[in-house]
Amino acid sequence: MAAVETTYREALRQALIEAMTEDETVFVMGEEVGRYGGAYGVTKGLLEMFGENRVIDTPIAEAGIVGAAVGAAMTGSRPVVELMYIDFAGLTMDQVANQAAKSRYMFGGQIGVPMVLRMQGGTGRSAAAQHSQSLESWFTHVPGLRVVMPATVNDAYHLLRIALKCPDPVIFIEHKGLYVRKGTLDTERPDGAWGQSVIRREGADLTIVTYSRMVFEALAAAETLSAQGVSAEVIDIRCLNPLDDETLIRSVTKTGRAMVVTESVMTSGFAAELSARISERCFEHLEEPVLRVAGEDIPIPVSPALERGAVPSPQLIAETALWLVRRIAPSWAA
Amino acid sequence: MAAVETTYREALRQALIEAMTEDETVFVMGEEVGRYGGAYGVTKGLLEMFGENRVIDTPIAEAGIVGAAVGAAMTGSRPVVELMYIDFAGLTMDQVANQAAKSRYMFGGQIGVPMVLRMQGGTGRSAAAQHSQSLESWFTHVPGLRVVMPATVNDAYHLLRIALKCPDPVIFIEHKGLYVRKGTLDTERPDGAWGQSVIRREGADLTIVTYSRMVFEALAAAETLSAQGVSAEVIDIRCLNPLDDETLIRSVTKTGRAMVVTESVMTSGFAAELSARISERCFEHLEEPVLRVAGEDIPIPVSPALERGAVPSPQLIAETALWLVRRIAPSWAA
Amino acid sequence: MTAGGNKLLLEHYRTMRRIRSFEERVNELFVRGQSAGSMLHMSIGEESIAGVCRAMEPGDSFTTHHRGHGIFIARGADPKRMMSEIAGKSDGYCSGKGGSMHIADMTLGALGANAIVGGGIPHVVGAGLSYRNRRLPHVSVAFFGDGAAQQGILYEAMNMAALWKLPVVFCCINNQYGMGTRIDRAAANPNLHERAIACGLNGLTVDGSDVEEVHDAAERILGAARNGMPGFMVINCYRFYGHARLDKSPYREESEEVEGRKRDALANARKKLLARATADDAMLMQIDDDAEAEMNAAVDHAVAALSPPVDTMFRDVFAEGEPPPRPLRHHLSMILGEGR
Amino acid sequence: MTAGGNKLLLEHYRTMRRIRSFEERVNELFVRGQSAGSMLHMSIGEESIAGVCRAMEPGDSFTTHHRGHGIFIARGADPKRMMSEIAGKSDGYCSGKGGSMHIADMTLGALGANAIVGGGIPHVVGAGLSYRNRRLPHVSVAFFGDGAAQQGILYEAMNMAALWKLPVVFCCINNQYGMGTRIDRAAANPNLHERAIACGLNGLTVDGSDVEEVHDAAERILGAARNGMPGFMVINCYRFYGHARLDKSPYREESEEVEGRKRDALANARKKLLARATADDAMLMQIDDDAEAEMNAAVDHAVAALSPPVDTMFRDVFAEGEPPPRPLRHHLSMILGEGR
Ligand SMILES: Cc1ncc(C[n+]2csc(CCOP(=O)(O)OP(=O)(O)O)c2C)c(N)n1
Ligand SMILES: Cc1ncc(C[n+]2csc(CCOP(=O)(O)OP(=O)(O)O)c2C)c(N)n1
Ligand SMILES: [Mg+2]
Ligand SMILES: [Mg+2]
Repeated sequence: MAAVETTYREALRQALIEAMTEDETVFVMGEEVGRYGGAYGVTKGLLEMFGENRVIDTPIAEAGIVGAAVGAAMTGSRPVVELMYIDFAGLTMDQVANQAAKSRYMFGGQIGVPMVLRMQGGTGRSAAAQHSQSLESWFTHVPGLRVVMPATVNDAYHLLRIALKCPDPVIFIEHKGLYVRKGTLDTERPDGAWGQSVIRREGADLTIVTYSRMVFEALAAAETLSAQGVSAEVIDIRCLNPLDDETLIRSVTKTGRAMVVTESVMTSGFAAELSARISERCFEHLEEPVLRVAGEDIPIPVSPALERGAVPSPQLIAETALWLVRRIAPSWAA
Repeated sequence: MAAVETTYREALRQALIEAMTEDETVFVMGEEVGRYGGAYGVTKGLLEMFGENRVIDTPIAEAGIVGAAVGAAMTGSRPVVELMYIDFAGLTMDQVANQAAKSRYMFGGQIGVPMVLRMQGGTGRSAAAQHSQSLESWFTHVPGLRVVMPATVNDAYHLLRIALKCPDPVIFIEHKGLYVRKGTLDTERPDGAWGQSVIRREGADLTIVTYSRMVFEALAAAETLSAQGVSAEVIDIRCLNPLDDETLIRSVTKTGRAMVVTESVMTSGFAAELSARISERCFEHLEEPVLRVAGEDIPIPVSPALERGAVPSPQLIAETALWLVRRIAPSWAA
Repeated sequence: MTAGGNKLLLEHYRTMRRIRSFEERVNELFVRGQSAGSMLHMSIGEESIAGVCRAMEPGDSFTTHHRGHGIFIARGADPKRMMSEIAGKSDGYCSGKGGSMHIADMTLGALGANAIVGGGIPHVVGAGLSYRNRRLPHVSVAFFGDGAAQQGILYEAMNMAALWKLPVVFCCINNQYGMGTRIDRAAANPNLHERAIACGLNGLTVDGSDVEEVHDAAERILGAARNGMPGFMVINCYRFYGHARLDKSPYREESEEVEGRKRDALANARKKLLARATADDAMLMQIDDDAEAEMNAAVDHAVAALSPPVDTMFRDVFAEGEPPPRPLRHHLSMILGEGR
Repeated sequence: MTAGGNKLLLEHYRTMRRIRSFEERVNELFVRGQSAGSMLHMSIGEESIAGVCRAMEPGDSFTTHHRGHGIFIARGADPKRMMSEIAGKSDGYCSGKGGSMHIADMTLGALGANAIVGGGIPHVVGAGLSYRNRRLPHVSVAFFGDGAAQQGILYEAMNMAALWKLPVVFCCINNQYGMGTRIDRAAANPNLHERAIACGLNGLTVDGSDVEEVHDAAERILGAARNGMPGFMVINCYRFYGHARLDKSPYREESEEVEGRKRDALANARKKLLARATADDAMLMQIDDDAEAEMNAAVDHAVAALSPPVDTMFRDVFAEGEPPPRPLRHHLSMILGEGR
């Protein structure tokens, strides 16, 4: 099939449909995934196509739902749970971290838990403090989980397809601001292998490492920077854990400067892991410290102006990059 | 009162007793805190002293318990919840991160949640994957929480006393391996101010930054190192968030080399945050990359030999430090 | 007829009318592009919660779910500050930090609205502990939906309340739907109060189209709770419109909606008042007009109010006087700035 | 008398005797300093769960709590591999990674023991979904304690099981205590099966001192579950000894313990067998001796077994063939080593 223009939402939907068609053991469960079609429309039409046994509307009981998925995965099924908002993860962390993630290990390899836990996070809808978080680092801190965060339409499709073949639990984090984003889907050509970091734009002066929605903010910043003669390499890591750090290291070894961009709050966020790894491995090549441009260390406020201010913007990324590369201090650095 | 020799457990107990005597609004709740005296004996005797209304044995319902504490804190009480094991945090993360931590913010400053959530973590008892974790970085990633991890007997007392006066929720993490540890308690003289990092041993060649039980492993390593002519400065950060990074930065600026030691698994652990901060601020003074010596990225196995191997030992710390400072590769670095 | 009699019914009517008008104006705020986001959950069809709120005393506290506007109005909150908050404005109840789903007013015992389904439920157990320990005569009421009744934390909270005989009431507003899922597709036993009884509480279900019945039941349930018998009451009603502003409820039959909207506590109260000759048409129209005017003014107020200055985002993470979070730009300046 | 008759009771006796001997030997393993840690929860007093296990069919699955040794024995697990696992040895069921609280045996449908109270309960719902979707005739049974019945997740799981009519059974072993807390201080309504009924399940409580009764009830409950009516059964029994190895139960009265230990399904079965002349003393002593010998051999086996090589700690984090975690020493070598 040739490449087509479609949306992130449609790409996810197509991946689910194909996986469910191919593999009878795949089923979808979660709040409002059936009749409602999913809070963000990803599972629209699936109920009609696959019936009530494979597209299961659940009660509002996140811990129980994830727990049920764990049991289903242990008994030959391949459940896909939609958690609606990553903000609800707190209700499920026991089932995710103590059950799904550790079962294979605790039981000495006897029991696998091949399930996919889909959820979406991030800001942009004035959804306030309990519906706007970016909590990926809770998951990356749990051995036994694979954590994936697609940015592009093509990745949304391909990474979900692969996640649905993975023998271990996959935390699949979408971004609420990306569902309507258009892009090219080529079902034959993934952006990169599973687990591989991908260079989205080549550059020579600094490396910007990021993922999910921030890939586009970083690319926009890179565009601005290029107009000012600064050439930024933008890397989309896609799979946070396990992380393909070799690609980052090669890039930073070349550019000598690195900036990590995340929407999640800075303290103990995944930006810290990326920063630490780059500093560890590229020490001798770094001209400047690895910078973190991350969300403010605050809950997300509802006011649109405050919400926008709480996470990195292309302008902030570009200004900071210019500072890093050219030592041009931005207006706000008095 | 003069300084006395006592245990970490007794110091905690004394802090609770004094706070409850001083402040009528303080009460303790949790599984087995009353008749049983606490799974690790910290609340022994409190039921007899303060009665059933202030020492509340709860059903096994972690989410509900923490939620009840949130409500109590909102209505003029100052609850201390004992969570028994940090491994059960997954059941409570919604109440901790979405409720306790965010209430003040979401409600525009109207509502404070002055509660203390005590729990213990770490390895050392062959308690396996669901009773041996070090999950502090889940909490340090949540704006609105104070995260405290005492290592010494004196800190156990003083930090808990201050936590019980803090207007915001405090996550107070003890270590199962420290309860019986002896040390000096001087109720007049804290090891340092609330929020301040403390230098436990001065040194010139490298800075070891750590907290909780690993302070003692680092000190043991420093002893070994000193016999080999390497002088290590050991810093106990005590309060993880907010973090007094100035003390670390001054030290690393002086020594030029830094190692961060944690028991928690490396990926996305608090070691990453410490590493990133030191690299950011001490870039020009660093002779070598900041190293992380952390727990292996695996669940904790039950076999005592495997368990020991899964977390840093004094020997590993010392060997790695020697490598870092003297470029003497350890036996395992083939 | 009921305890307070016809005068009380008129009071209920006024409260319910104000709630409905408020919700209709929230809708308008959205249409005018002035609301902070679209996560606006209107409580039209649930106005008889006014009966529960009327049974509460000063000093009593409550938590609400995401669909709490009506409860705040009924407990005496200021519609202007509510509307401002819904618009994300500076003079809103939460200084523009919370929005529609997080209104709170400590002066009214409003411990806050919650956007986590079930999130606010256990808080009343703790409030009950505070009251018991300090020998205060208050009750704490948790308001939540039928959907929330499938969350495990409700059972943990109910058990603790019953075990410790706390002055606590769980009030389940059964509007028949959790988003697109009807109660019979969410609960194996939709008679939710039976579960509460089995957990050791005082449980009942009341017809939400009759505010007097709701009020009577609430008086009983709250009274018992004040005396150490925690209660659970279900208000049976119907969600007249979509789940949130953008939902058009395509998952329900037109006919069901038509039937459902007949369970209208406001219309019923009006009918009763006229039948009992407690009020005439003119009097009721005056009440209606007053409510409309009040809520229109709230919208105008909110539209004119200022957005919070961007710097206020760093306030209220911790208490005043505690070290605030370090802004990113400050952090970057420490790394790259002159003094580095 | 019961379905299978006296022959079946003899079978139950043998199983229960083997469980008790196993647990007594676990204790010995600890005393010999050979157990991995002290978090050893013995199921002495709960042997009549043998009746539930006997009602299960090949292909049925189950999850257990931290006190699951007896259930594994009753379902046919190998005591040697269990004891080795409890000792943290390489040939244990989990290669020395899990220990007493995490035994599992996929070949027996044992989906694993759980050290999180309530943690394994929802898994049976998912197993039920698997069986329903693949049209398999199996039932999945969750075993847990009375303490776990206060965890919210049980209510979430029960509701889903009932809503979807899954082949699932919740089996609550009510040994009257969760650590030091007696059921009446943990549950406002200690008749736990009533809660299950209110959630829409088939619920009952059975006397755990009579294994035949337990077995009969289990046959009914499992049979109904297989036909789409999920069940909840409480086995009323008594925890003869402390919560875990080091607990001496100072929080209970001596007299209560003496009474409680009279609820002994093993002693009762023996009495009945003799009374019915199904077996004589010699025959029962032979069974006892066989069990002792078997379990002694298991201890000897475990003591002699090898500890796992330290490197095996990196195995089983992910499936074979997937990239394993990077060991710390490897990571450090990449940073400081020659090739850096
Ligand atoms: C923990 C959690 N799960 C899911 C959601 C998404 N959600 C918001 S409202 C809602 C339905 C709630 O139904 P109900 O409790 O009946 O309240 P209603 O909306 O009918 O007032 C859902 C599923 C959420 N906000 N929080
Ligand atoms: C989530 C969780 N909370 C608390 C504990 C600590 N704990 C272990 S066993 C236990 C008591 C459990 O009682 P019950 O469910 O009756 O099982 P029993 O021990 O009596 O077999 C407790 C509180 C735990 N392991 N997990
Ligand atoms: Mg509803
Ligand atoms: Mg028990």
